[in-house]
This record gives sequence, C-alpha cells and structure tokens, in this order.
Amino acid sequence: MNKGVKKTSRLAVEIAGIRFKNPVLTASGTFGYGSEYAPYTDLGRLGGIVVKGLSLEPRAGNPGPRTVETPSGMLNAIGLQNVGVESFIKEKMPFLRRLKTNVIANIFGETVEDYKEVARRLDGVAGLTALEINISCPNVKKGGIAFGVVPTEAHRVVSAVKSSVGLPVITKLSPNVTDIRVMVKAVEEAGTDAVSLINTITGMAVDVEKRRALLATKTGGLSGPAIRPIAVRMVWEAAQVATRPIIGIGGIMTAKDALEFIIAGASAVQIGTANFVDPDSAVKAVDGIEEYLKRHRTSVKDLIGSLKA
Amino acid sequence: MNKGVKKTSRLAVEIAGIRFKNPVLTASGTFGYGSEYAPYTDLGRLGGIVVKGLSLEPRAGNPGPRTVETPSGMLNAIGLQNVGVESFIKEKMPFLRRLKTNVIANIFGETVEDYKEVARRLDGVAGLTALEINISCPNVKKGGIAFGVVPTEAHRVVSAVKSSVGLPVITKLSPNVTDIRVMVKAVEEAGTDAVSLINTITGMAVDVEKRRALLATKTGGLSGPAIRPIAVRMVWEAAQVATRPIIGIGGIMTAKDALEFIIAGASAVQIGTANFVDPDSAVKAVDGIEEYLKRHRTSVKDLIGSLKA
Amino acid sequence: MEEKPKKILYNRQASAHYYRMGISWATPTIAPGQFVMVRVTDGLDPLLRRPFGIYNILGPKGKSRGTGIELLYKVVGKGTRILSTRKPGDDIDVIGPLGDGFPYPSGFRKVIMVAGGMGLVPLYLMAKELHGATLLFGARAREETVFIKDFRKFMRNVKVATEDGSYGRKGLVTELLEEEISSGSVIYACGPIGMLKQASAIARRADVKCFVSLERSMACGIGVCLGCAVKSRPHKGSGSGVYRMVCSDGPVFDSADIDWDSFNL
Amino acid sequence: MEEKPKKILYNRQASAHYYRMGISWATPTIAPGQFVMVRVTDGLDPLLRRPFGIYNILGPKGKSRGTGIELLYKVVGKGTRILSTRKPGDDIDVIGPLGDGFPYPSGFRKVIMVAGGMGLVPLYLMAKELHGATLLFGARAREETVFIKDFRKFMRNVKVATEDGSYGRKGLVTELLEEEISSGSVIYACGPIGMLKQASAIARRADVKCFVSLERSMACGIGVCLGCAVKSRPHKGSGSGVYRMVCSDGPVFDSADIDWDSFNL
Ligand SMILES: Cc1cc2nc3c(=O)[nH]c(=O)nc-3n(C[C@H](O)[C@H](O)[C@H](O)COP(=O)(O)OP(=O)(O)OC[C@H]3O[C@@H](n4cnc5c(N)ncnc54)[C@H](O)[C@@H]3O)c2cc1C
Ligand SMILES: Cc1cc2nc3c(=O)[nH]c(=O)nc-3n(C[C@H](O)[C@H](O)[C@H](O)COP(=O)(O)OP(=O)(O)OC[C@H]3O[C@@H](n4cnc5c(N)ncnc54)[C@H](O)[C@@H]3O)c2cc1C
Ligand SMILES: Cc1cc2nc3c(=O)[nH]c(=O)nc-3n(C[C@H](O)[C@H](O)[C@H](O)COP(=O)(O)O)c2cc1C
Ligand SMILES: Cc1cc2nc3c(=O)[nH]c(=O)nc-3n(C[C@H](O)[C@H](O)[C@H](O)COP(=O)(O)O)c2cc1C
Ligand code: FES
Ligand code: FES
Repeated sequence: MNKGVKKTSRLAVEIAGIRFKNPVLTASGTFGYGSEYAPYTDLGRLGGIVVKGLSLEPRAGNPGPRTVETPSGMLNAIGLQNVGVESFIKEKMPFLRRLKTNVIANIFGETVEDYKEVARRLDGVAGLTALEINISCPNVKKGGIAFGVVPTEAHRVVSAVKSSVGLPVITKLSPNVTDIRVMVKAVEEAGTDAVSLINTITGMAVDVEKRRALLATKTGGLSGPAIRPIAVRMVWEAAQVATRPIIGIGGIMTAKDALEFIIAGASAVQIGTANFVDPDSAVKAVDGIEEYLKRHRTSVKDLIGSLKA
Repeated sequence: MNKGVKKTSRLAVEIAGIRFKNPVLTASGTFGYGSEYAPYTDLGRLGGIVVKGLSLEPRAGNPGPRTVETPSGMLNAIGLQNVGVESFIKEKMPFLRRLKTNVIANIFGETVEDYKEVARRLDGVAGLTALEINISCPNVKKGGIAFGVVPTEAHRVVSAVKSSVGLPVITKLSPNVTDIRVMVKAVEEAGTDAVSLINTITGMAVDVEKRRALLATKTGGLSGPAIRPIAVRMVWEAAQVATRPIIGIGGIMTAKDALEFIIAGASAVQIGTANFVDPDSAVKAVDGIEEYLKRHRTSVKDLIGSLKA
Repeated sequence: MEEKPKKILYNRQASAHYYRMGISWATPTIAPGQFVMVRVTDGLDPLLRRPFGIYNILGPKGKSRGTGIELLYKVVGKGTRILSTRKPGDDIDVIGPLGDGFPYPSGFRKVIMVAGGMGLVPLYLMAKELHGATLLFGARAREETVFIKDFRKFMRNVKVATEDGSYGRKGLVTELLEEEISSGSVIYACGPIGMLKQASAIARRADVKCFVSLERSMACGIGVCLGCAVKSRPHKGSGSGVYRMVCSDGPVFDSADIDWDSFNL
Repeated sequence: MEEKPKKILYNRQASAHYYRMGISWATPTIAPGQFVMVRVTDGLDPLLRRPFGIYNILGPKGKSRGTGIELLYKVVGKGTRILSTRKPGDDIDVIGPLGDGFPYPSGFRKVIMVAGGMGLVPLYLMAKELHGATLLFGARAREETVFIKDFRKFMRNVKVATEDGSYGRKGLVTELLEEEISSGSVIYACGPIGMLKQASAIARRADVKCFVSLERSMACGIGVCLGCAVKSRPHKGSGSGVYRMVCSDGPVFDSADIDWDSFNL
C-alpha cells in the first residue's frame, strides 16, 4: 500500500510517454469534437478526449436508420461520417487545444496510404497529444476485409503510421477476432506505443413486422454495458501478453465498471455510449475512482493488473 | 402468401430429416434433463429439448462461484458438469422418451475419440432424435484451444462423429471466431446435417472490492439478451453460405426475438437463459409465433431467411 | 455538472395512452419546436434517453422562459410505460432545450399548421404565439384527439380529420391541407414521415414554403453520435456531407431541403 | 403454464433497509427453510430472479399451507430496491416453494438456532413449530435486529450479539454458541458463510449435529443451471461429482457434508 500517494499522483497515469491526470477518457465517436458536451460536463476534468474518427477527405456516412437500441446496448452504423482531417485541424482544434486535457485524434482509412497520409497531416498539430488508429475499417485493397482482423494487415497499417509521425500512436483493436492476443502482438511488433480495446462488436437487429434489418446497412457495431464482460475479458487476455499500456473500452457506465478494466490490466479507460445516457458519466467516474483509491489507500498505477490469481 | 396453411403445418419445420412441430427448442444446459421444468411449463408443447452436455464419464464441473449476472445477461462457468452418458441413458431417457417432443443429446469431449465414443453410445437409444455436438470445448491434445475456433479441428470432430452414428448430427458453433462462415463451411464439409449457433461468448467480470474475478475460473460464457444482436448477425452471416438448416440461439426471450432469427435465416431456435427468467418462455414464444404467423398469413417455412434486401 | 435537479410536478393520464407531465425547471429561453432528452429510469432498461417535444412552458403567461415545462406523451413502448409510472416529487433527468425550433413566420399571408398524432406537441407554443393561424390535425381515431381542445381555447381555425371518421372529417389531414393551401401561405408540419412527405409535395406544387419537424430515433440528442441522420437534397450539402442531424441541425427543416425519397417507408 | 397470478398484499418498510412483503397465494405445503424465486421486474434490469426465504405462512395458524406467504428482505442492490417500490395489488411472479428445508429434530436434547443478519428468515417457521428452542442471533448493529421481536413473541430463549454492542452482547454470535452448546444438542444455522463455517467447527468439536442453510447466487433456483454449486466432502460424492446444488440439494445441508475450506471468503 502506498499510504503516501498524493491526491494528484493517485489518479495520474503515463501512457506512451503522455501524462494523463486521471485514467478516464471519452471514446471516439461518442463525444464529438468536445465542444458539443461543454454545456453538460466539465471538459477540463477529463483525462483525455478521443475525437470522432478522421479520414483524409470528409465522409458523408451511411443512410439512416443508423442507430437502434438493444438490451443494455445499442447498434450503430454511422459509416464513419466526419469532417475530414483538414476541417478538423482548422475548425475543431482551436477549441480543443485550449482545454486542460489530452486530445487524441482517432484516424482511419481504406488503404495503408490513407492512414499514413491522415497521420502525417496531424503530426505536429499544436495541442494534439496522440493518434489512435482505428483498424476496424474495411481494407478496400483486400476485398473489404477489415485491417483489424488480419494480423499482417494490422501490422502494415501500424508500421506505416508509426514510421511517418512523431506523435505517440495508440492502436485500437477490433473485438471481432478469434484471439485478441495475436492482434496485440502484431501491433506491438509494428511499434505501437499502446493499444486500446475494444471497438464495437458486429451485430444486427431485425424489424420482424417489416422483415427488414433495423439498420439501413443491416449490420452495425454493438456498444454499451451489454458488451462489458466481453471487453473486460479481452483486456485481461491482452494484459497477459502486452508489453505496452492498454486502454480499456466497452460498456463503462460508472467508476466501478472502469475499475474492473484497470484491475484486469488497463492503464486507462475510455467511456463511450455512457456519454449519451449521462454526459457527466466520465467526470463522475473520475470522482468515483478517486473515492475508491482513497478508501483503499492506493493509486491507479498500483491497481493496474492487480487482479488476484 | 400461403393463405391455406393449416394450424399444424404453419409452425412445423423439418431439420436434418426430423420433423419439429414448432421451431422452438430449449437450449443445452438451461433446461436440465427436462423433468426439472415439468412443474412449470408444458413440456409437450416444445418443439424439442436439448439436454445438458454429456461426456463419456460423469464430470464434477468447476468450483464456485459459477454464475454472475451482467447487464441483460449472465456469465457461467459450470465446467460442463454432467451425469455422464451412461447415467443419462439409464436415468434420464425413460422420462424424456415419454414426452411428445424431440429429444436432442448435446455431447462434448476433450479428444476426437471422446466425442466419437459418446456419440456411439447414444446412437440407437430409443427416443433420441438427434445429436448436437458442442465444439466449444478445449482440445486437450492441441494445448487446450477449443475445437470450435479452428476449422480443421472442427472438421475432424464432426467427421468422426458423423461416420460413427446413424442419428442426425447438428453442430453447435462457437461465436468466439473471426469469421463464422468459415466454421459453417468446415462443418458442412464434414457432413453435419445442421448447424446451431451461437454458444456463449467468453466474458469476465471483476469484483473490484476484492480485486478478483467474480467467477472462480476467471472467465466464463456470456448468454442472455445482451448477446442477441451478435447472435442474429452470426445467424444471418451463416445463412449467406449455409446449405443445411440453421438453428438460431442467443438471448431469445420472446416470440419477437425468435422471429428475428428465423427471418435472418434460422429454421428453428433454442431458448436458453430465458428459461431461468420465466420457465414458460419457450411455450409463450410458440404461442406468440403462431399469433404472428396467423396475422401475417404465413408459415415458419416461408419466413425462414425472408429478410428483405 | 452540478445543477438543481428537475422535479416532476404532475404526471396525469389524459386518456387511455396519453399523459401530461409537468416538470419544475427554471427554464432557459425556449423556442417553439425545441425538445428535451429524458432519462426515464436510472436502470439499464431502457438504456438510452427518450426525446420529447416541449409542449408548453409553465409559469408567467406568454413568456419564452418559465418555472417549468409540460410534456405530452403517448405510451408506445417500455420507455414511455416506465415514464407513466413516475411520481410527482421525484427527480427527473432532463437535458435541453435542444434543437432549433421553428423560424418565426414573417411576411406570409396565412400560417397553416399540419399535425399528425403526437405531431401536435411542437406546434403548441408556436400556435400560442401566432394569432389567426389555422390548425389541421389528423389522427387515426377520436381517442387520439384529446389535446385538440388545448388549441381550440385560443384558435378559431381548427380542422380535424380521422382515418375512421370518428371525429371531424373522415380521411387524411393532407386532404384538408389541399383545401386550405393558398399562395403566400407558410406551412408548419409535424407528424409521421409519410404525412410530412405528402405535405411537402403539396407545398411544392403550390409553391408554398413548408417547415417540417422530423422525428428519428436518437441516442444522444446533441449532434454527437451522428445517428439521427436524414438526407438533405444535394444542393444543400454541407462540409460534412449530405446528411443532416435531426437533433442538432433540426428537428425543424425547410421541407425543400429534405430528400424525401431517401426514407424507406 | 396458466396459474392464478400471485398478488402483493402489502410491502411495508420495517426499518431503514428492511421490508416485509405479503403475497397472496394459495400455497402448496411449505416446509420450514424453503425459499422462492421472485421476478422483481418484467424488464431486463435486473435480468434474473432473486431468491428469498419464506419467512411466514399467512392464513390459518400453525399450518404448513396457507393463503399467502410473507417475505422479509433487506435492500442491498438494484433487485431489492425495485422490489421495495412494488405496490400492493400488483401481480408478482414467484416460483416455489423450492429446496428441501430443515429436517425435523427428533431425539435431540436441545435445539439451538443460530442466525446472522437475514439468516433469521428460514428459521422462523421452524421456531414456531418447535417449543423451547434457543435462538442465538448475531448482527452488526441494533438496526439489524428489528425482526427479533417476532421471535420473542413465542420464544423464551433469545440471545443477541451485535458487533458494535449496540444491542445485546458485544461480539459474535458464535461466541454465544460456544456457551450454549452441549452434548445432545442440534444446531440450525443460517447466515454469512464465515459464520456458518465457524458454527460448523464448533459443532464438530462438540460432536453435535449441525444443519446449515446456505446462500449462493442463483440463476434458476431449481437445479438446472448448476450454478449454485458448493463442494461437499468427498465421502458424500454423488454420481454427478462432489458438487451439490444449494437450490435443489439444499439450501439446508448437514454441515459435516460441506467442504468448508472450498469457500474463497
Ligand atoms: C424530436 C422528437 C420529439 C418527440 N416528441 C414526442 C412527444 O412530444 N410526445 C411523444 O409522445 N412522443 C414524442 N416523440 C417520440 C418518442 O420519443 C417515442 O415515442 C419514445 O422514444 C418511445 O419510447 P419507448 O421506449 O416507449 O418505445 P420503444 O419501446 O423504444 O419503441 C416502441 C415503438 O416506438 C417507436 N419509437 C421508438 N423510439 C422512437 C423515436 N425516437 N421516434 C419515433 N418512434 C420511436 C419504435 O420504433 C417502436 O415501434 C418524439 C421523438 C422525437 C425524435
Ligand atoms: C436461498 C436464499 C434465500 C435468501 N433469502 C433471503 C431473505 O429471506 N431475505 C433477504 O433479504 N435476502 C435473502 N437472500 C439474499 C437475496 O437473494 C439477495 O440479497 C438479493 O438477491 C440481492 O439482490 P439485489 O439485486 O438487490 O442485489 P445485487 O445488486 O444483485 O447485489 C448486491 C449485493 O448483494 C449480493 N448478492 C446478490 N445476490 C445474492 C444472493 N443470491 N445471495 C447472496 N448475496 C447476493 C451481491 O454480491 C452484492 O454484494 C437469500 C438468498 C438465497 C440464495
Ligand atoms: C455512435 C458511435 C460512433 C462511434 N464512432 C467511432 C469512431 O469513429 N472511431 C472509433 O474508433 N470508434 C468509434 N466508436 C466505438 C467507440 O469508441 C467504443 O470503442 C465502443 O462504443 C465501445 O465502448 P462503449 O461500450 O463505452 O460505447 C463509436 C461508437 C458509437 C456508439
Ligand atoms: C448455465 C448454462 C449452461 C450451459 N451449458 C451448455 C452445455 O452444456 N452445452 C452447450 O452446448 N451449451 C451450453 N450452454 C449454452 C446455451 O445452450 C446457449 O447456447 C447460450 O446460453 C446462448 O443462448 P441464451 O442467450 O438463450 O442463453 C449453457 C448456457 C448456460 C447459461
Ligand atoms: S441523436 Fe445523436 S446526433 Fe442526433
Ligand atoms: S440456481 Fe440453478 S442449479 Fe441452483
């Protein structure tokens, strides 16, 4: 027990050389570009903000319906609609860089070159702390199979990005794989500075009266508390082989949920769907974790991967 | 529209040469050996009963805690505790064979030989309609990796069983794979007469106060409505490549849920966790499906895979 | 963030499936047509908030700010069922006011409001502000017309059509619109997509301006999830593509900007 | 299967976190120590039923069948919180009576009941049947002793220990047991595993028979999910292995049959 831990250092963690004042970030695609939630929560109290996935060019996204609620979760098929990397830098970064929190740009592409180019444009942008590579996207050159489910392809994307930028690189893993450990090893070998997991799990819901899928694209990504047990398991599995820090994601609603991930091996967490339910969830989680750390006289650093055998 | 479908044929389906009077079965491990639920529901109204997984020898199962509730679901790590194939035949079949419903034996082993031997002992047992092979089990000869996640291993198990028995064989697929279609093709090539999916998804939950997993075995299988969107998606994917009938499983609580699977491509469904919540769920689902069929003037047969593009 | 919790003042059944809920809340300025996102339970079922239009502002008459708001809702599923069991005095978690609301009609000869079912809700505050507007209301049957009396209190021109003829004219509200429309009118419409599409076509043919308030299922309500997309006509394509968000770009749109063929009805 | 729905007769707060719920139900024969599985909501949160002991049978005095049952429960989480909001007159979905209950004590010189916290519940019907039994009750503090008065109504020998000394003796109930135990006694115990393990050890040392009622989290309550397993001592191993199901093989076990070291306290 570290009885002497100070309030500030109790919550702080370091990932990929970046200091996070606390381990609670908001997840890509669930927190816009930060400003939208400013009226509802104190952005400066977040450990970090991961912005909506960015591509080289603006993308219009998928036709609607794009979301549907499911038991303790939701499916989304947004189609990675975004303003494009240039508008992001010009229109969104000025607000974001003034916040007292880390700003991480989530990026994606349909070819390795796309990824590389988006990353290059973001490298050196003032106020940006890191890149998070979303490898769940279909690889158009490989018949649309996602980069994130083929270890060699994931390796290619990550090496390409890593070799083109100075910013720390976090690789966000897809859960739609047989063995997450293989993916962790592949992207670590490619030089990623950290991994984050999980992205959404592919799912589908049917309107039985109309006999058609409830999402226009038929399938979409499942998120929310429903997937938390799967996410905790994958983080724990990843922690058995990872040599770099892990950021846990999936169904976190409360401090208790966040602590499950940290104890299972995550150095930090991201909160996604819960923002929709309560825009203040992330800040409440920070408060709850702090209360827990005090009660147990410990620090996040000491808690990481502390699951008993 | 088949305006003339009769009440009986409206609900009936044929799978692997077996006639089911309706498409609603109860899932392995969630309905014991049938007799336990006799006081709470009308067993004769079920399309079929799949009994708890059987192994060659009785198995004691895992230490407790073995179950934990999660958002809209539960984790279980029963460890395939069962009475063994011989006691099943002697002690459980006499009750089961008197029921006016199909009885399917779910089987598993740790080696291909185990599977074969269990299957052989069950072949020809009066009152047994089919075998369901649970391939989610660890293959002890291959370092404990489950048969169900390696297509060639799944193929070996299924061919071995299929070549040893006269009973129709259903193969129950694990969802813990990158591409369910590959598994469907592998087991169809091995001669399975039908596939059923999904088995539980591996998950984990942590007691943050005690910093230990809530299940004694750390990880377990996630079931219940939480996983339904994933299960529906996998059934739909399977239906794109399958040439044999599909039985849909995963989070079905109501007739509406069952219909999602049927419209996505399943010829029948199994109800698992819902039995714990309401022992009469399966019979209520039968009633609800019948009401739907009448209202839409259709039959289960016409509904299978009728999802609009 | 810390804020004074909003409380349920009343939650009264108005008829079989319809409720009025008063919420005590020192409201910010509310524009007619705005909505709120309500968390119906602090459990996980249902998980997401539910959107409801702001029907009325409680407090000083005729003001855009007040001491509370009134919602009107219909029980259609589990979220609204749970809402209907909530008790006066309870805290209620409400985010809003959200969206843009209706533009004030200046320079039009006649204001025609067209509502289908609960589409009445976002029109009430607007109707109170305007004098001499016409309200055309469509419903399936008489039981859905319970709130029309609220409008009759201060509106002279209220016409109703029901599909089964149990109240007002037998037929569709769009048939009433065909009769009422005249050049120089402006239309404010809210209701099912099919009705809005029809109203929009009628307006286009008559070369009349038409504003519609749309409904889509919403996860966030504030423009973040990008879930409530509707397709706008290409000439209005923004930097982020041809999709507009109902929650943050709307819910009110100029009907000429909407790609009505994109809806899979 | 169609059955007359059971209804809530009353649901009264007995003290801060404790409630008594009466359920109207033409009960089958109930043995002391049996329990029921209650569905607290028809939503999905929480998903599973919750187990509760049958505290009392309502109806004709001293019978094993009645016109209803009474539950006593403590609000500890979301299921019991929702249960505490349920209203008299509502239907309630209850499965039971389940499990085996306590064997009748024949040929013993003294019956000692040992209860910790809500462990009182399964002992009440037994206590009513037996005359001259001793009840030893342990709790953390006075507020947890509210139901002890029910027992005092017909029992002379009731001794209480609280951890903070706010009621009765300061200390653990197992210390009372050490004093009361004598050869030829039989013990009926229910409470936290730690307490039962202690009681079992005391009984073994005194060579006294001890029956314990166990609690495990339960998914089905009827022996089907095989989730509520406890390890029995090897010599009692059945065909299905050394695990016994609390719901269907218990909840009452001979303490000598339990492998107390298997619990990860
Ligand atoms: C901007 C906006 C304003 C609204 N204002 C009102 C209002 O003032 N009064 C009112 O009664 N209703 C209003 N609605 C509709 C209301 O949000 C839905 O009726 C409610 O969310 C249904 O929740 P539920 O859990 O009861 O139903 P569910 O169980 O979720 O669904 C039941 C049925 O309702 C449909 N449904 C679910 N959510 C929506 C939705 N967001 N929009 C349309 N249909 C839906 C489902 O497809 C299903 O058929 C509004 C919707 C929007 C988008
Ligand atoms: C055979 C049996 C008889 C019981 N009889 C009574 C009774 O008469 N009165 C009474 O108040 N309680 C009784 N319990 C305990 C009661 O079932 C739990 O308190 C209840 O299930 C908690 O539900 P919850 O949703 O409120 O809590 P949850 O939110 O599920 O959990 C809150 C806390 O309670 C613990 N808990 C959850 N479920 C159980 C469980 N099944 N057993 C023990 N701890 C649990 C959790 O670990 C957690 O710490 C009995 C339990 C069993 C197994
Ligand atoms: C509406 C929505 C949009 C999302 N968009 C992105 C995205 O652009 N890039 C990305 O990497 N993940 C995206 N995600 C995935 C989340 O960042 C997160 O990994 C996932 O939702 C699981 O976390 P949760 O259960 O807390 O929501 C999105 C999720 C949702 C619900
Ligand atoms: C407690 C429990 C025990 C199970 N045991 C078995 C088993 O022995 N064999 C098997 O193939 N599946 C077993 N399953 C998996 C179910 O048959 C089913 O595939 C899974 O639970 C998903 O369906 P559901 O969501 O309706 O429960 C078990 C599931 C549960 C919850
Ligand atoms: S509901 Fe999220 S963007 Fe509109
Ligand atoms: S709770 Fe299912 S076997 Fe006991």
